[in-house]
Amino acid sequence: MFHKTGQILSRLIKQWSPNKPRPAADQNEPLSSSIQVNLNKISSVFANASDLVIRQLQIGTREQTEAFVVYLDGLVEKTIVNDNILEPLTLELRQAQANGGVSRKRVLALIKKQVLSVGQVKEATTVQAVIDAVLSGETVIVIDGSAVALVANTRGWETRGVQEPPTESVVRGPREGFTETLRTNTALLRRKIKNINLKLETMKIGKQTKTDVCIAYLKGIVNDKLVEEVKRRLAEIDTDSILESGYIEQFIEDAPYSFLPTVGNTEKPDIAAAKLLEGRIVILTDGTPFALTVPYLFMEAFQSSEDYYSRPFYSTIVRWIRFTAFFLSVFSPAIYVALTTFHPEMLPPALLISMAAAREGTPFPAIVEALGMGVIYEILREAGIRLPKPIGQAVSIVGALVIGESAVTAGLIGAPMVIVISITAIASFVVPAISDVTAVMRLILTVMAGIFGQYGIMMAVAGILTHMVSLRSLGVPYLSPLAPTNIPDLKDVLIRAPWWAMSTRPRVIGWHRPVRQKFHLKPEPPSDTNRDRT
Amino acid sequence: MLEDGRITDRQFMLLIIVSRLILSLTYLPALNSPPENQDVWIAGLLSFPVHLLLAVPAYLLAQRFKDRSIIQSAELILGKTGKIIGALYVWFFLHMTALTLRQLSCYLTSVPYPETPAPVFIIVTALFAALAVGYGVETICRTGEIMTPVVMFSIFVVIILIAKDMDLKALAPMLEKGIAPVLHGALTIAARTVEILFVTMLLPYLNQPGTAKKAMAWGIFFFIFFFTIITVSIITTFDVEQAINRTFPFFSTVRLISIGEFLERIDAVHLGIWILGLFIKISIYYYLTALGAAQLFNLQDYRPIVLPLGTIIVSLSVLQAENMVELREFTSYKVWTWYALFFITFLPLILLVVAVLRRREVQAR
Amino acid sequence: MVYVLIIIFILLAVLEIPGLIHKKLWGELAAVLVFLTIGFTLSLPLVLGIKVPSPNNGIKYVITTIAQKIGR
Amino acid sequence: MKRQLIAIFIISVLFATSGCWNRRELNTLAIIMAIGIDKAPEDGKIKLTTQVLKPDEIKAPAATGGQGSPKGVWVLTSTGHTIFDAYRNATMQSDRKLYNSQTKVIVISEEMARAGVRPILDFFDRDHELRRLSWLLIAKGEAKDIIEAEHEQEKIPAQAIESLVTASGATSMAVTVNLHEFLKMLANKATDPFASRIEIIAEEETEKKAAKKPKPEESQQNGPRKRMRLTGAAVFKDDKLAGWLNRPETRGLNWILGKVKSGIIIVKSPKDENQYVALEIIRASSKIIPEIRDGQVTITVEVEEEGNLGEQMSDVDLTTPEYFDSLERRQATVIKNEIAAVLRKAQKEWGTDIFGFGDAIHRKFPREWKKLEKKWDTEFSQIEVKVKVISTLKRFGLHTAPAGTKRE
Repeated sequence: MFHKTGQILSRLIKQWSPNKPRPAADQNEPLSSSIQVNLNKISSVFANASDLVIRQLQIGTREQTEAFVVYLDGLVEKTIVNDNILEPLTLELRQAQANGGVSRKRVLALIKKQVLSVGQVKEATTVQAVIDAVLSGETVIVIDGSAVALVANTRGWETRGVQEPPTESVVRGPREGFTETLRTNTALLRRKIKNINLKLETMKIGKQTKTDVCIAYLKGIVNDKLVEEVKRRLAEIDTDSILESGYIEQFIEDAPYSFLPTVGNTEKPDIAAAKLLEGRIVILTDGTPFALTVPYLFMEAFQSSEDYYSRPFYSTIVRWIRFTAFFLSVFSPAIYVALTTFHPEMLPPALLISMAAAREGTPFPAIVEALGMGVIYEILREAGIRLPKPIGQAVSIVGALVIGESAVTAGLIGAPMVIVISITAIASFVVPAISDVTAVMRLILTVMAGIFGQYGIMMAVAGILTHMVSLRSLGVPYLSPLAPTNIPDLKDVLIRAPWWAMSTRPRVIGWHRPVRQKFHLKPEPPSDTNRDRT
Repeated sequence: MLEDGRITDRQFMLLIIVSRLILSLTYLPALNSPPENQDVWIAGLLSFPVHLLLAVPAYLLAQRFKDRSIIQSAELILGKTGKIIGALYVWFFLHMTALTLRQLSCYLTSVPYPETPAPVFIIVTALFAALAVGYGVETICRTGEIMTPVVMFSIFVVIILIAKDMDLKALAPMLEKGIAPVLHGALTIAARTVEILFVTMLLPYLNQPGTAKKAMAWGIFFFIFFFTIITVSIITTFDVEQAINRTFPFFSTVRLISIGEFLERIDAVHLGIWILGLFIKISIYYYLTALGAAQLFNLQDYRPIVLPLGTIIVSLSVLQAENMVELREFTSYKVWTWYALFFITFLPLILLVVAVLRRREVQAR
Repeated sequence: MVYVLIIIFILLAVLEIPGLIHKKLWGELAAVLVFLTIGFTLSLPLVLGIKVPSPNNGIKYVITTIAQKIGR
Repeated sequence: MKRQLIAIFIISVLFATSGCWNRRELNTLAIIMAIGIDKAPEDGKIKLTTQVLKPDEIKAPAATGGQGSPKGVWVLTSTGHTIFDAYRNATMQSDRKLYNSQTKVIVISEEMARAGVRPILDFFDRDHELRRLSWLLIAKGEAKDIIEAEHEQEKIPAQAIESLVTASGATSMAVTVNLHEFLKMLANKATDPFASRIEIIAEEETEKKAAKKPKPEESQQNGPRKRMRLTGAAVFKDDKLAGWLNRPETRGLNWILGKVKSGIIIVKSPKDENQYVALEIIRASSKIIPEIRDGQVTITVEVEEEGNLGEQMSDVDLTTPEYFDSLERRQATVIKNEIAAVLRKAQKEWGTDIFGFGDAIHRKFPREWKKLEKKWDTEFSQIEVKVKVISTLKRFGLHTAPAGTKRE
């Protein structure tokens, strides 16, 4: 099965490989055995590339052979090029020849096997291969009289180190985050899952950018059909550029018209590893620390990695806090509008009296207040995010003062509305993964509440709910395990069961091999007889 | 295949519960049916065997033609005449949808929105239901799967909160009028369970058709359980004399909830849950109408006719009755029981008998 | 109101029909047209304020007469 | 795509058509807190007095300081042929629509109640805004006076009335009947309803003179300040007011119904007949047991009461077995007397079954009840009612001998 998949994959990769769609003959042609021809070709292809370095040298003493080394400055590790390629080529080869003498024909094999002290050396036979290698930071050695060039892996460029991701900071748990470098990211994953079943298949997407995209999955746990489906969808992307994982997300998601995300993302390798171990697929993209995870279910937004690192009781409470916050953030303006303008009879008397007192003399209807305040809040938020931190704080202070204090004292809006919007805002930060979703839902609900009150809210809920249950992420129902209900899976949704009780993977995803660990792993304290009696 | 969705037996059960139960949360015509006194809840309990009895023909018919709905199997059994029976069923589902919509709008315009014209609610609800119907039976069932537990939970909460106002003495004396009116009441309650027909329409989409019998029985059981506690709570809080006078008995009960000054006026929550539950009921009947019509005309897809059918449903719903008195009259046990019984039991029985006589079975497939 | 009704029905027709013609689903097209016509004929009198007898009255009549006959 | 189009269409239609059907902003409502119903001077008309909330006054309590506490409510009076009519007529005086859902108190005047309350109460049960949880009170005198009366502690007098009713459990000398319970009793074939009785007592002149800081404006304008007080219960025959129960009689009613929650029973000290002993009621329950023997109906009312010695004014130590027994007996006698008083009034004077005796017979003897039902009105006055009081004293507080007693 997997073998077959591999075949399909390689066929697919061949299909995408950028030389196929491009008919330009000169790039596909094999290298010439004349070094001059090769040199001309390469330098003409890279015309005007000021970062290109072509180092011409003569190697050997007795029979001097023309050769050149080509690489892109900045993409290579200079010390490797100098110490492990240029120095051996110029010095050690001379010694080798001095000792025995090497024929011109064997010089290539000699260099590859004896001279180059670089980890990974490949051979390239076409001009295009040479160009691709150079572009991805490798060093190419072309020798006169040989139609085969040597490609040494010397990749090494300025990268950001592994840091704590700002979007998903934790109190307990690993603090490392993905970086912009694909290789680092795969290494981070490998370090979490030291298993040959962790497959990392790389493909290049983007006609111009040729971005490396890596599909990671755990063979044996993942549903193979899902992997094929992901590959098929990735294969269909035929675009100029992939600069961020968001590009890919929008090309492969199931419901492009929906405001709900069907592809998840994370910046933390431990989360990615956990998703892999649940049978999900992680898509790493070069150039961004954000990894995509599919299939993505709605309930994942309420799970945080820290839930699993801390003990289950508080995690369960926190999970319910998140649900509550989500509902507050989605419903509170709508309910406020509905209650004050349509159903005052449903407010408890004491509350109604104080609400009526607060609403006294405010000029706008509640729905206008709610929508207006919502917009102002979004403006403030946006202003705060993009600005440098100190200014951002100033903006939020001014905003809070203007809205919270002045507007109420001036009698422009009622104080309860400010409270409602503040609750909404704060609550939407509790579930950051879907804060955009809550904003959209909130808008829909508030508008409907303004038109129809409670009935409008309920109709909007019905619409949103039917929409949500109709969605699928890679064939997995979006709202599972709630609908269709899968009671064993609720152990990680409604509660967070202790680890020893989570013996099965989420069945909708990891049905292939559902058992994660032995049952009956509950720790038993030693019985009295073993206890140290003092 | 018109519909490629698959539903589980749990979804099927919950669908029956919510669809049958949800209108009992407002209208509860059982209180005005015989025995018309405090024995209504006994009638509810006794209706369980009656339910099962009434469901037998429909169930056997569905089992006999596992891959066909009643509309298709009627055609198979009776040929051209079967088309007429199929059309009758499409009409019945259409009528159910229109009637339910009308009942929704009637409640909404009676209590929370007296000044809003009723057609507004009918149109808006029908539009949203059309959205759900377009998504297919899977979506409706899944929505039901989420909402039904909420409905059931809310009933429990209401019962717990109203418990201090309940006076169980109101249930005495039991069987005041003897057993006969109670049995009549059981029949009227069972005859309102049009949801029995779900098995004839949705059995082909159950992922385990064998469990349909169990799911249906459990669904009816749960319905009766909740029906009983609802009627008991109404009768014990209002006494019989007041209870049978209520237009919306259970809502009146919910409005009485008042615990320590702060936990009161929770009818908004209840109203919301009721609207959602009713939305599911409307969606499923709307869906059955569209599906049935598509099967009747041998269409390949039911989705194009959803909105055109919606126009019929909406206008039928508006002209359903001149006023609420007429609506109440029509849905009372005197009329509705026999009308529903005709479709639930009588027609399936005829079809079944003919099918047995003519030995039509699944062989045609 | 009549204009709104007509606009709604035209809109529905525009939404449904071209796709069906494109896919050559003639059966569906016929059904859509039939249902739209029924819907229009039912809703037009409602909008115009003409009373349409409810089908419920007929059902009620049939059932009560049968019940009376059986009761006798 | 089609769906999106439809959704956009729906929303735009909704926007276009959503007039302000049921829109009512909070600041366009006149929130009614209490309603008083009187007979209007015009023939057959009803005078409605409503207490409407003034949110502005509630909002800023300290802002208007110095001029005494501003009134939190506004009292509106209107007339109409029916209650609903009177409501709508009130809207002509108020700039806002009268809004009924928060009404806490419904006060009906004595005159109105004597004429029958069923026609009045229809509106309150039919209207969707009002809940059946409003308290129903019968005013001795005009209901308007009650609604207009102010309260020192509460800005909203309706809240004060509500608190009076809900706090009446401390004495159990008033009944707490809301619309729901009243209508339940009214609808019951056997039972006759009762309701709280409220009246105005003018503050005595002497008391006012004694006050050191008379508030000039108020006292001059309003004359003697009015206070409201719960004074027992109003008893109905069917829907017509039959008469009043005073406070001990009301507690008698509560004993029979098992609704006594707390209260003080005053007995004479067994040692010194001039001094009083206060016994606190801790809990009480009752049973109504109907019996039919040879067509003869007997009702047994079993009251169980448990009390504490709460206070005594004599100077002997009453915490001895003998005294305690005697106190228990005296306690039982007081309870019996209270019950007997109310029974006499209800049975002999008015013939109203406010105790639910008929209902109890109905539940226990449904067959016999069928015969009894028609003549229950006359039968009720004839039936024998046995009262059994089991009354106990349990505790005596933190000291035994009276406070400050010297040991001999």
